[in-house]
Amino acid sequence: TDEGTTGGGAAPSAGATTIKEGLKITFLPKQVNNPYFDTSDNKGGKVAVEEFKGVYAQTGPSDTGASAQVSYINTLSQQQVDVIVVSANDKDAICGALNEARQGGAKVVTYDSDTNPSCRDLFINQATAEGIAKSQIKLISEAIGPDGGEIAILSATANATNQNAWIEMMKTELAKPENAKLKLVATVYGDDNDQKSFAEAQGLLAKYPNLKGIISPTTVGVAAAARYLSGSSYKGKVQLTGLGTPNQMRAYVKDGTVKAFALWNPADLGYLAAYAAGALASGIITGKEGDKFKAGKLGEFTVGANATVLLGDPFAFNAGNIDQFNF
Amino acid sequence: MAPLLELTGVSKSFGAVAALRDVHLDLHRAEIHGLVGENGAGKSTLVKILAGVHAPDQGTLALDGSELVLNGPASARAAGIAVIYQEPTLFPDLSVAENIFIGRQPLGVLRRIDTGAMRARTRDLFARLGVQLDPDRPARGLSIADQQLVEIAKALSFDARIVVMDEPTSALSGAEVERLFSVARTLRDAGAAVLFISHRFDEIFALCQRITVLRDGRWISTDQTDAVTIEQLVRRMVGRDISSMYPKTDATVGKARLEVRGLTRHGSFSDVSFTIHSGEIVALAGLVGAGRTEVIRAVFGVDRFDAGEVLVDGRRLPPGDTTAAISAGLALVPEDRREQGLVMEVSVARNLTLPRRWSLSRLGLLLGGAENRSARTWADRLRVKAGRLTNPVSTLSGGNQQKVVLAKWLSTRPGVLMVDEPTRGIDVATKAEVHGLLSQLAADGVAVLMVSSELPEVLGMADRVLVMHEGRLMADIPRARADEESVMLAATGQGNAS
Amino acid sequence: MAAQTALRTEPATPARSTAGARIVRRAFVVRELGIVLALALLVVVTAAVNPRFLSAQSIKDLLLGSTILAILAVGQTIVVVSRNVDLSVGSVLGLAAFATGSLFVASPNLPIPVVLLAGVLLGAACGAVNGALVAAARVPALVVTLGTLYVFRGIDYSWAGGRQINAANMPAGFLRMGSTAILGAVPYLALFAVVVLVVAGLYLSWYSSGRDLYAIGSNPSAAHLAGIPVGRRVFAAFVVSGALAGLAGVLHAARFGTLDANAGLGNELDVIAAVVVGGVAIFGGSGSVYGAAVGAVLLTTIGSALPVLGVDPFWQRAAVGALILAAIGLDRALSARLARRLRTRRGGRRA
Amino acid sequence: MAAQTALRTEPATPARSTAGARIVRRAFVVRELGIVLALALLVVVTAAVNPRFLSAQSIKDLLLGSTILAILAVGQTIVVVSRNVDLSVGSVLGLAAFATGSLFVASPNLPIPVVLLAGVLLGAACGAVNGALVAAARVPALVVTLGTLYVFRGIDYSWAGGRQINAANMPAGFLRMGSTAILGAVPYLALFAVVVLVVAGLYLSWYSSGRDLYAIGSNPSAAHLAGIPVGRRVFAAFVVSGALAGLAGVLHAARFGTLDANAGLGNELDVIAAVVVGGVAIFGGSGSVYGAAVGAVLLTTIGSALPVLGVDPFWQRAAVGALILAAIGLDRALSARLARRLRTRRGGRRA
Ligand SMILES: Nc1ncnc2c1ncn2[C@@H]1O[C@H](COP(=O)(O)OP(=O)(O)OP(=O)(O)O)[C@@H](O)[C@H]1O
Ligand SMILES: Nc1ncnc2c1ncn2[C@@H]1O[C@H](COP(=O)(O)OP(=O)(O)OP(=O)(O)O)[C@@H](O)[C@H]1O
Ligand SMILES: [Mg+2]
Ligand SMILES: [Mg+2]
Repeated sequence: TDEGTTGGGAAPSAGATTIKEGLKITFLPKQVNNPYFDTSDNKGGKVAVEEFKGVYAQTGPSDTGASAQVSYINTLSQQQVDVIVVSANDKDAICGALNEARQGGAKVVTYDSDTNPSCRDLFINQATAEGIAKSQIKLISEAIGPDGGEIAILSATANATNQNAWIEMMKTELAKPENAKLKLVATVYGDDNDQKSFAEAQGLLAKYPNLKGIISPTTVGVAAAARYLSGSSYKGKVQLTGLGTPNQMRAYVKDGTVKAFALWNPADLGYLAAYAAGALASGIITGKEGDKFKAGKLGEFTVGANATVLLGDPFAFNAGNIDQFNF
Repeated sequence: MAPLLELTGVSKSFGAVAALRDVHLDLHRAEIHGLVGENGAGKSTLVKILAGVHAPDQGTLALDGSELVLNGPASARAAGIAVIYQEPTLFPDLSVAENIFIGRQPLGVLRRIDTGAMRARTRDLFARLGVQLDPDRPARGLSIADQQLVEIAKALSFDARIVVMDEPTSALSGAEVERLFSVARTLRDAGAAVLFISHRFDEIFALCQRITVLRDGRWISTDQTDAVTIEQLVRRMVGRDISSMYPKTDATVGKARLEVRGLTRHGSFSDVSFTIHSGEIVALAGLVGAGRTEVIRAVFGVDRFDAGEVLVDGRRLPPGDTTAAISAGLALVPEDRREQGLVMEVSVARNLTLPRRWSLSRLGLLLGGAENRSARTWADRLRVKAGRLTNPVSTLSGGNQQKVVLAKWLSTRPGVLMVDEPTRGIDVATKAEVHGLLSQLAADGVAVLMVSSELPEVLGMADRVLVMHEGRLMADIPRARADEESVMLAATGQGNAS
Repeated sequence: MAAQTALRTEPATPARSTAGARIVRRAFVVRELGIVLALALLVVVTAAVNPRFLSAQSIKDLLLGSTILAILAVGQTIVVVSRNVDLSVGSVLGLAAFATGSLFVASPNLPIPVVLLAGVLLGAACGAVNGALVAAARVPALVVTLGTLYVFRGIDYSWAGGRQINAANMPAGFLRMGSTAILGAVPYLALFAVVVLVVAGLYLSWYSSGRDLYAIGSNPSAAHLAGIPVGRRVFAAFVVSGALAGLAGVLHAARFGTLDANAGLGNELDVIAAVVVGGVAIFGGSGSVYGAAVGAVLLTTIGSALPVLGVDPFWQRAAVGALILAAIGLDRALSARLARRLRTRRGGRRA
Repeated sequence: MAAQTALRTEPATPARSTAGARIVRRAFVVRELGIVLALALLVVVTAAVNPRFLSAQSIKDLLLGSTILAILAVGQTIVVVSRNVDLSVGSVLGLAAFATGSLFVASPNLPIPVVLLAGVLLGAACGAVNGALVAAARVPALVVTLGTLYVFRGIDYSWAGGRQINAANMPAGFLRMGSTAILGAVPYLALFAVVVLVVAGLYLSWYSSGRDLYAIGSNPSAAHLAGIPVGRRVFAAFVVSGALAGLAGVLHAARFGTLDANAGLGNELDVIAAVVVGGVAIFGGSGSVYGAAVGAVLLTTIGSALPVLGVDPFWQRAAVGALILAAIGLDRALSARLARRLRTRRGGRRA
């Protein structure tokens, strides 16, 4: 890559309106061998960076160890990239390295999974806990029908902060009168592992004979549960929804195991993160509340409290629209 | 004066096996005391009681007239008892010096190990024994004889008042044995008591002042050495007479079965050539470490060699392939039965039939019946004392284990049988039996190559004696001309008898 | 020979092999019975709490869940019995599973047997690498397979990259194989496990090359001197273990439908746990594939039963650990009893 | 006998001791030198590609990253040398890390030494469980610690529940200990590792009870006969390994600031990999803590160097695996040479 063009990228002129060309923007996902990040970075972020003629790259560890990202961040700051777009494996473990990078002149944008706000310039939030909880409850209640019944949640790990926040919001949502007929009987953890999730789904159905629906707000969990239901006698009798990707769920939507499920579009998330990164490095925004910037085909976004930009509400996929998506 | 150490009414059972029953033994100061008995008579069990390894079920030990309770090998050491075990107990990864001083290394400042002192003391010990070993080399790779010498050095290093030696000479040849004897006599003259166990009567009579006989775990007799004869001892040990010691029958020598030409393994032996014919017993003699074991291991394909070739019945054996050697009719009874001869957790029957799995199976399918029948035949022929043939072979006594190894290989009906120290640790009755068996095999046309460090055995059994010295074949002496002197001269590299 | 005939007059050692054999055999039966009983107890208690635990669907799920672990446990037993260990099975499974998916992506109409064969061959190739290193370099298998655990997983990672292969990419027939049952509650996949188990069990006890593995595990150098081609047998054991891990990989693909580079990650310890719980001696020489397979079923059942019993799911791991420790205790107790019995019988004869 | 006196005239054993010591020592030095060289090569090549790889910050990160693994590797070496293995270290680390966090949550003003001590004691208690089971029940350590791996992690899970303890719950001084450096590039945490390493190294080579561990690993039954209190020594080795894992847990808490029940999950294989790469014989009797520590640094450095070298991150695992296999090759070559030398030396006497 061309070293010469980027020297000034780190010192933005205040009040600029267009994104500079030649910005070096590197995505650092939690894990490179993960289809979700493959989509967000290589199908979203890359497209955006090329639109504003920046230099795109993606790198990262192949496992999700808490400190695995540190040496990547150090390398990136050594390479003098303009913006590091990172999804943090650990809220604190990479803080030191990120701050070093920022002192070296790089901007830091987090997406998907945030760090401590003090270690980054901007966080691109894919969805609010409230938005996710609302959509999940809505989908399960539509799938089960007006009579309601018992439902259960199949989560990722017991410690996952975002999962726990979503589950709390779902409980709040269930407490509302319009959802009075839905009764949450259990929350189990599949550890984002196919086999464990599969076994947990199985356990739920063995334990709760009257179970009517399962919500699995994690891509691994929902695919495993769908796979289990599709091959069992519960197919069609027990409803399933959750957060999943269209490719993963296509077979199960088509065979009737799953009526609808939700997700933000990870490609849009990467796309937005890239534009936010470009805007930040060009001085269009600084990260303070109320800053506005244009994100290509997605339109205009406003920076909210805590230097956070929200992508929007999750999108519901069903048999009617699933074939339009490929990620 | 009370005896230095006195055992009174000692009994020891393993489960319901009474290894020792009401045994009495007293060791006096400045005495070498011999202990003899058949395989499984309980000698090693007695040793282990003295060593604190086993606690007696009944009976007491008294040291200097006051009762002695041992609760572990450490307390036996503290009481001044040093033991050479029947099976070497070395640490292959540690240096020879550390092997000798482990657990009680000379300490320097801050209780730090003083390696210099340790090395110097090891060198002194080796000088006393006339051993040429580097104190800093690891014990890994030492021959059994060298291991035994290190064990002896270890026992000496204690300056113990009581030294127990469980078959210390079984792996040694003449020179080492003689040196061990002079050390034992020095110990005795300094006032120590030595308990000496051996299956070789010449040694017992040469060394000991008194001799105790055990049979089936019972004390039979204790006599002054000059008050008994070998015949009396043997009768007490086995409860009957042994007809002949070396039942060598003259065999007709047939065609060449095994030819070894120019066999060389760098650093071990070089240019070894010999031929063995059917019907003859050839002894391979030499001092410890002469390389005899290595030669026959290489012939059998266990170890590789650098030059030369091995032919069986005129056909060349592929090197390093034991399976091919076995199917060509070779058999090897190794010297180290625990390490190499037996599959310890597996039943006696399985061990007996191990090399013949193929001939006992149909299409690779092994059926228990044939296996057990054959095992029983051979166990009977060698009079293996085993509770059940289906018991793990680890439950047998040392001598009986040796018989299992022997039977295992005899049962393959080999054309060429190589035996390495075939009677090491075997009692007198079984020894005669093994000799008879070898003789019988030769008469049946088998070519037998016998590595032995026991000169009487070599002279008594061999039709021809090959003598090795420091990795080279020095002499090929026919039976008629073989005597102690000619063999020893060749073994020490002085005479070139042929 | 005179000496011999004279000696022969002593009562020849009476070889009452049958009685002794019975004791030893009984001890093994007891060992396996112990774990079968533990399994039965678990099932009965769970079913008492929730009768649906014994429904056809639930039993099918249990069997399905055990299949892959059981197949891996059989392969592992073959290796462990020969005093080796194969830590790389999880990685081999992952590689074979991803290969299966990739094959279907490349040519969706491939017949299932071809894919099965491909998975098995790939696994066998990985096993051959392990076997060659262990047998030729004579390095402890623990170290070799720890190395190949990383290597095979690394290959899997760089092959899969970030890709994921989904149910939609695989033919419906193949996926059906992973979820349907015959005879109501016996899933197809479990039939694979049963066939593998029976073949391996018969091979190890009836065939001389199978027995060789026990001899090797008991005393490798004695086995070598006895003319057993130790290297070749150990090599073969690793190839078989690899091939079974490959088969397990294909079945994993059929069962889970979603494949990425993480399939089977960390499985190796579970497999060893199953083998140990099933009574196979970790340093070789004894144990049966049946025990190991029951061990696999028991571990899987615990995973399914605890939630039904309402036990906090956090305790599941602790329960697996407790089971391993209990298995240790049982083995200790049994082998102590066996030793006592054998000695008593001996003594009886002597006295 | 005449022949024997003749024998005696041979020159009495010449002072070849130093030569023998030299050969053996050289073999070990070569072994450890090999891995130090590999490390140096990696650093030099990486620094040539990107000089900032040798910046103070980068070196600090490297040392920080190696510290925890190195401490675990030292503990593991002590256990492995005595022919045992401790698979539970990852779980013990996790437990101690979570305990640290919980202590601070309960009383935020606890002095750091108290917390360190608490972590070490908790780890030692876990180690005592392992040691008691291995030494008293005489069960292979692989099996025992596989069991306690699950048990300790299970306890951790059910203690932590879904909770997470964050940096905000821990005093700033404690967190500073986990990230600051003295002398520019040497982080505080690394000092812990250095002290642990030196103390353990001296203990194992200078003290009688340390040498006992090598003797036990070399030949356990001979060690018993030699009066070495085998059970007590093995027990102590496990306690030390547990205590060091506990220490590593506290340091983990200081370094990462975020604690949940998954800290150290799966670490055990990395630790064993470091030990093996460092030249410790997996079946006991030989190896040094220095080698193991360098092994830990090498494994960590690979993880940091590959991205700098621009190697596809997917290959990182494969590189670790390749390193293990290379270490095996080196060990083989060296021990073959050593054996040849020992043989030749005797041969030399005869020729
Ligand atoms: N640990 C043990 N467990 C069970 N039986 C044992 C044990 N040790 C020895 N025995 C049995 O005790 C008896 C005496 O054995 P011991 O080793 O003392 O014989 P020995 O006289 O030394 O024989 P050898 O000359 O063959 O060495 C044998 O029957 C042996 O099988
Ligand atoms: N596996 C081995 N590795 C290294 N050195 C060995 C090995 N086996 C034997 N040696 C050495 O080779 C030399 C020859 O030993 P070998 O056992 O062949 O002698 P031997 O004549 O059979 O004597 P012994 O009476 O001890 O059986 C010895 O010095 C021994 O230390
Ligand atoms: Mg004995
Ligand atoms: Mg020999």
